[in-house]
Amino acid sequence: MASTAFDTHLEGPHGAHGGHHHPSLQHQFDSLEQQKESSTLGMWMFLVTEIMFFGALFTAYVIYRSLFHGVFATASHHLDVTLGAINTAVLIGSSLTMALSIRAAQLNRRKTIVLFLLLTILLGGTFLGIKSVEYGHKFHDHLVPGPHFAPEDPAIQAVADKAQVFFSLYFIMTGIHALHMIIGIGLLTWLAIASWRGRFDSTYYTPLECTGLYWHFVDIVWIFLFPLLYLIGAHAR
Amino acid sequence: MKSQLPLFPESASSVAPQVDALFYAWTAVSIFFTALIAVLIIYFMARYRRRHEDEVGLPERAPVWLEIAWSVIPLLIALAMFAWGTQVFVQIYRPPADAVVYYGVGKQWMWKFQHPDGQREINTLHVPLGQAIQMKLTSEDVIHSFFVPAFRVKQDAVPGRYSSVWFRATRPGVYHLFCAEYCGGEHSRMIGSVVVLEPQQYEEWLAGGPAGQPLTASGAELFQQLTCQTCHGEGGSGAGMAGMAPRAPSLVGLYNRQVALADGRKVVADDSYIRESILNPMAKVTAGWQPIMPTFQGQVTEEQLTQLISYVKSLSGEGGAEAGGGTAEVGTAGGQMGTPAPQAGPQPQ
Amino acid sequence: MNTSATAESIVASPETGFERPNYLNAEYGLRSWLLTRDHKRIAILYLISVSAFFALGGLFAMLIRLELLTPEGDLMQPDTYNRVFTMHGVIMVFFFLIPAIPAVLGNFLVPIMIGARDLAFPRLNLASWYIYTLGGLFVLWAMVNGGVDTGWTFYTPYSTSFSNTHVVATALGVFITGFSTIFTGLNFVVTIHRMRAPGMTWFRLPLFIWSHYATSLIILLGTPVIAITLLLVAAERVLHLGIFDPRLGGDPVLFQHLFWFYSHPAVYIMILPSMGVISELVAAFSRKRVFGYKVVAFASIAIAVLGFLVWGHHMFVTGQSIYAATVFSVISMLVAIPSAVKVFNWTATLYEGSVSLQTPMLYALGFIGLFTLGGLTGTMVATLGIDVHLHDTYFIVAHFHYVMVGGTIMGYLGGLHYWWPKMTGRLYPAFLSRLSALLVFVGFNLTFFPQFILGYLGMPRRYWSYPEEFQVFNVLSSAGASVLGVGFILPLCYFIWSMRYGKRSGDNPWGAVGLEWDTPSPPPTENFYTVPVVTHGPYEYNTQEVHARTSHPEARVG
Amino acid sequence: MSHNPESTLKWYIAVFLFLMVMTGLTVAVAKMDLGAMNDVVMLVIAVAKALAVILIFMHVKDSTRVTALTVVGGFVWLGILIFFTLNDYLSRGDLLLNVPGK
Repeated sequence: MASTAFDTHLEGPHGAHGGHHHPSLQHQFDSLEQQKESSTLGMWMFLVTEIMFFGALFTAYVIYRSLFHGVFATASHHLDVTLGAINTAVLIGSSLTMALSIRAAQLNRRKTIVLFLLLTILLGGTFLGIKSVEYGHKFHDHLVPGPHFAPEDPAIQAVADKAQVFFSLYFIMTGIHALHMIIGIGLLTWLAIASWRGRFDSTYYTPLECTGLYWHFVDIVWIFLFPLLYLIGAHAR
Repeated sequence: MKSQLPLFPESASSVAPQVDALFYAWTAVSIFFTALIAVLIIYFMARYRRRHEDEVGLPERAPVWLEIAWSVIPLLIALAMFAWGTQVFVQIYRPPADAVVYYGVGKQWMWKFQHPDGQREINTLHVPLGQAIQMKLTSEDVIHSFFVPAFRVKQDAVPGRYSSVWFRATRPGVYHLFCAEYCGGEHSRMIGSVVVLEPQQYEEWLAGGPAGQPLTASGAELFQQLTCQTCHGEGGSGAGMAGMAPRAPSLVGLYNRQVALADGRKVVADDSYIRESILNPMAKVTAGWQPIMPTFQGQVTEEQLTQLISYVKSLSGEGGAEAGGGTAEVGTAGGQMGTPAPQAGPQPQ
Repeated sequence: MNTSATAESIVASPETGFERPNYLNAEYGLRSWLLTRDHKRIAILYLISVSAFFALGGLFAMLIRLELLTPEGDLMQPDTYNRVFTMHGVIMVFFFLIPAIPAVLGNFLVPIMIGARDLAFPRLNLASWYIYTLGGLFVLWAMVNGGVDTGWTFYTPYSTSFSNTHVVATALGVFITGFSTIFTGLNFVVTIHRMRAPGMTWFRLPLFIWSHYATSLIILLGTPVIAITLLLVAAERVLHLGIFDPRLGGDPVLFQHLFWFYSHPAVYIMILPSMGVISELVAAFSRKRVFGYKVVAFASIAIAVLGFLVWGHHMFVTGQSIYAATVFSVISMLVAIPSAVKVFNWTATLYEGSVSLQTPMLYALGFIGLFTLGGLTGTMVATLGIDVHLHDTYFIVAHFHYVMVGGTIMGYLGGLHYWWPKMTGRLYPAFLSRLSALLVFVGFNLTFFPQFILGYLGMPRRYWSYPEEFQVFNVLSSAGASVLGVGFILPLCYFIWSMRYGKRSGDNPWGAVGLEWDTPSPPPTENFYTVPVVTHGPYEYNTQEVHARTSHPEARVG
Repeated sequence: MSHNPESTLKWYIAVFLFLMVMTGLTVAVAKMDLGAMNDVVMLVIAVAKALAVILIFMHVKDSTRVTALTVVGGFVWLGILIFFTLNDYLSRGDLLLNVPGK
């Protein structure tokens, strides 16, 4: 967030506190507070679009779940509840460390910010690692929809077509979720570097706050994906 | 030769006059409001034109009653039209009791029709005058739409399920049949005609065509060919073969009844359900029965499916049971919940 | 404030030829434009690219009308024709109608009208233009390499399993462009919430701002749905995932639900900003407050909300359940009411006004007429019993062109003519511009009114050849299209001409009120020399003020 | 948001523990056969978890009304999409069609 020096620009009547600007205040804003409020509101607006983005997938899920009730439960047996639960815990932990890094910024503890950001990245990476192991199993078991869909389980074979719809939803939902995680890790890496350089303190940590909102949102998506994909058939196993 | 400058479409079905009445009523409303706005604008334009450069308008006076009036009056008109339109809509789609079922299958880029007595046609559909005809439509590939402007009916043919619309032709003649849903390259050539004949001529036309047999008869043959009776019993009676316990529910009286499924839900056994149960038996297993039926996907064509459905339907007498008529015990009727079905009995075929 | 005094001193009269510093001469060179973060310059970038896409879409429209001159398909092959109408739809809907008013006029005016220096996120704004361009490149690539033939609606399973054309590239292009729209909408919402000048309360906002606020909400809530839906189509083609595939038991009608959840509100993304423009024009050229200001403002919000609950009226004959169709039909009737109320309020604004028929006002009055007809035929086709017959016929084509061309393009051109002096500081020729307004109105009606009759007669849309009895109306329609084409080319010529040779307009050629007219034309980079303090609502006209405001009466247009 | 770092820390830890416990609970309940109640319990737990994250980790508890309204609006719109689409599918049996008319 390079600040733009607009030396000629005029102060609004409510904009001029003291004679100097905070280096992170952008020219179109009158105050850091206005800037922060705008950024968080903007981030929330973006998250609303994300809700609808994933929402369309959840809608497709709800429709097909209602149409192919039993098939979804059967197909769900092939997802690993243990790995899914571990991943849920990992992601919840990463949300905690994310929140703590913002708290560290509020307390002006530069190194703690970096520490918690690195922890968040680590946990995010762990999640993706476990996820890729799960994907590997699906490939190995020929459960990837398309011409190579060839499950060995006779229960799935009997409903092969509709099970493909389930696995299509599984891959597209978790895949887009994982893509969001990867983008999030990229953002966190950039934040960690910027924090190390001392860009953030209790007066200005808006990028941390916004990335935090994004990261928690990705966590929430998983909070719904986990039961809807992994747990629907657990009792009939 | 049709008129070179027609303003009104031909009208040749029992619903057409009703649709037209609704259309003209709406047209009148539209003309009234458009003219009202136009006249007001032109009058205000002239009456209040700017006379010198510094002139400004008078302060606004916006009486609340006016705002309310011009919100409520259009609302009432729109709701009245909605009620009228819905009533016409339900008539277009709800077939009368005496409707005869014809099947239509859309395919890039042609229409294939089957008459109840087995006669088949491509792109031309002969129908008897005055007879209510229910079209059950599906598609082999993409979405098509069955559209006969003179009848004012239209229904998409969606792959994977049946949709339905009905009409009763009121004037003999030849009418356009269009595919109204864009379906690819030759979409605009997927046109044909509906030929409305006097009943007697229709009989003659049928007799003149290649001999077919009724859909139900073809369905019954197919039922034997595919050895459905091994599990569903002779004639779909649900009786077990050669003294064995029955392996599948009876099909008698099934059509249009509610079926309890193994996962606790209830569905109505309509055309789409029966079609799905043949192609994808595991999707909706009847409560109390083992999921042992094999799929017939790829073994039966869309046309054969309609024959099988006609046959199953015929097992329930005229038109089948009324939907929702009681939570039918079809699922358990012949099903002896207590009798354990063979776990992995020899499967037919 | 010392800088303020400097600013006053450099206000020079246009007659001296000395150009005041403004956003156009603040920096020079291509680089200064391509890397700008000034919302006004980004608006100009959008103006150029949107106009280019409009021209391209128009070219395809001309090819369609040429082919339909005769019943036989003689100009091109059916496959070519299918690509032509698809490209026409895709380009016009996603690359012209949706961005036109928000990204050009909205970008330019939203910050100025609320008294802000810029949008809340200037870099995001620039990024949105680049994303738009990138999405456009995908579609252009697809076009050059043979195009796409699914229709702009991308209905499955044709688009997923049967079409052999560049569906993926086009879908991705639309997907990408969706983000540019989202960024613009997001910027507007935050800016309107957080960046208003002191004293600019919600009910002192011009109606242009209200309608852009409502539009932005639709953009934020709707666009992601079509983005993911088109992504699913692409995934189904490339990765063989099967969400909508009927061979796997998937339901192609689900695609239609998701598609229209966005694409119906998208119609309001196109029309609401145009309604905002019309409110401004009617007020300025009647010199009167818009009749029932609050009603019109809330009508925009009501349209935005109700507009999300009616998408199923595109699916009355697709095998949707009768019950669902009934629900969608009745809500469609409700959404007609706020639209009707707006039309009545604009008409009533003329009453006791001081009506001046300058070019922008001609477009505004044309809009009211065409939109009335478009809206009324819309309620006709929302009536279940009629829609069965009219669905997918030329009646629908005529209806949505009345709303989109008659609504959006009239509003866009009207707004462009109104704010052109603000954007460039120049005037355009009065006679030619009035002539073009007239040509557009006449040409438009000649093109699309016959299509209502064609549709009622039963001519299906997307037909490359048609039965002979439809020819007369098709010829009329094609003739009208050529008039319409001339009407569109004229402004292009005189706008370009005026940038260099047009008379200087002064700051406020219309004697209009509004914050944008309180700042110089063209405005300085920071929009205002001093931050405005707002003390009253919009559209407050009184004689002295108008006299004081109006710049250079001798240079006034018309 | 609350500017007392001590109290935020307590809240964060509490939410973290709540989320972990709820994750365990949802897995445990899923392994019991409760019929249709399985889905209900699963969704109630997921909504509770999401609420905790939104209110505490995402600071909506201490944010402006506009932000809160934005969040609610987003979910309401998702509800609209699901409700009206499901409305079609659940009434698809075309019961009305199978009842012969006059």
